[in-house]
Amino acid sequence: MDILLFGIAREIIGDQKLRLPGDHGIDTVMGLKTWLLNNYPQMGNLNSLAIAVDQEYAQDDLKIHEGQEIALIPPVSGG
Amino acid sequence: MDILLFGIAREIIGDQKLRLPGDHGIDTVMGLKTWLLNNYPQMGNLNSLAIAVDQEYAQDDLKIHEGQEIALIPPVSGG
Amino acid sequence: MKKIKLVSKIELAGLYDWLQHPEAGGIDLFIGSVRNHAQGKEVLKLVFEGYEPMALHQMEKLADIAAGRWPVKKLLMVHALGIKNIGEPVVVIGVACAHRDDAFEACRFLIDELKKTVPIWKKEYFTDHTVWVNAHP
Amino acid sequence: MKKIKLVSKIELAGLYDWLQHPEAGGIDLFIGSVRNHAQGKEVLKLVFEGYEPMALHQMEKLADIAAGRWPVKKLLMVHALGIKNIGEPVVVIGVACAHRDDAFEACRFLIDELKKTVPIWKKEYFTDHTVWVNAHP
Repeated sequence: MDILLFGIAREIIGDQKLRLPGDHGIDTVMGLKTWLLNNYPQMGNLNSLAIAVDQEYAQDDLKIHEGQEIALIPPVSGG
Repeated sequence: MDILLFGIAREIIGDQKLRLPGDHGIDTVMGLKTWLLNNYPQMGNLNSLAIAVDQEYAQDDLKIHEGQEIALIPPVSGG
Repeated sequence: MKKIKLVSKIELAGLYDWLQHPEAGGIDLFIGSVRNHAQGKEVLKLVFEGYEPMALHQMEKLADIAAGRWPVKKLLMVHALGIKNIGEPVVVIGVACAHRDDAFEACRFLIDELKKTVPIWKKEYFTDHTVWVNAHP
Repeated sequence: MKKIKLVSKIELAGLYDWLQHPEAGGIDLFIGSVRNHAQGKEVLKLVFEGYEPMALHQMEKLADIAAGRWPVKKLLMVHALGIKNIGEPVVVIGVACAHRDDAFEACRFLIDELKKTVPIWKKEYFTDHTVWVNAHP
């Protein structure tokens, strides 16, 4: 499962994309957030951490699976 | 005393400028309004009738005299 | 810094360059233009007439009030006079401020007050008659 | 009719021509630009990064919400990505409606919501450090 990265999240993780290990066991948005915070504690210092699934903001209980477009959305600052 | 005319007031009076008769006896804004309504009753049908003295909206009790720039301001509709 | 003008034709090109300011993050620009309908009837054209020196003086006063109420970096008020056809711009208000709240509020204030107090008159030409807008109830 | 775009450079010329509509009497245009200061420090430049397909999708959704709430004739949302220098426009929102109340409200709604939900990120470059805006408390 690949996670698209942008802005400060890309800098924290140090890559354009995050490839989750094969045995990640993540099946919800909340599971992904927990995994991210455990592996990249600096994410916990951000103002917010959202996940987009197929280009929509996702609720924590949304199921996620291979084949979806999943992105990590740090606090936005357009405009 | 000459009164500048604009918009519908100019059309009601039928001229670019109104020259008051020499013996008009008008000495306040209210006096001028009364004279106008007596001589041009159609002015009474307007939404409002303001007088500007030296390019400022004038209160009814303001004294007016020869040498001032006096204008009749029918309801404005710019913008 | 303000620019207040009455013109026969509004030129929009260059407005941003004038309004832009290194300390301004938000610019609100209002453009009023001639609609093809009024009171449900087709408008062919408009004619704007102004008491020019008083109109400029009143626009200057409004600009000063706005500059006192909001931290304005640049302020522009331009009104067209003469014949205007459908779609043509007739008035432009532009305000540049550090923050957008102020730019929106000041711009709104200026166009609202301009319509209430600046001595400019609009005559609408319909197919079979003309109307001085706002003149009668 | 709407126009939603992400561009490397915002071109302001021609915006009025596109926004103009025979039934629209009021056009409100908001232009956000790069200020030379943030948090009291000198900003040298900005870099905007976007999650482009999602940003466009979210901008389309906001445009649809606005068009449902206000009687919008034309609606434009353009955001710049990449390096921006002081004074350059970074975002333009334009709304044309029959009446100015609607144009002001819809424009305000769109810029406020864009700033909250559209996945675009701004990095400020100061003389001695950089900051991803809004990232940290």
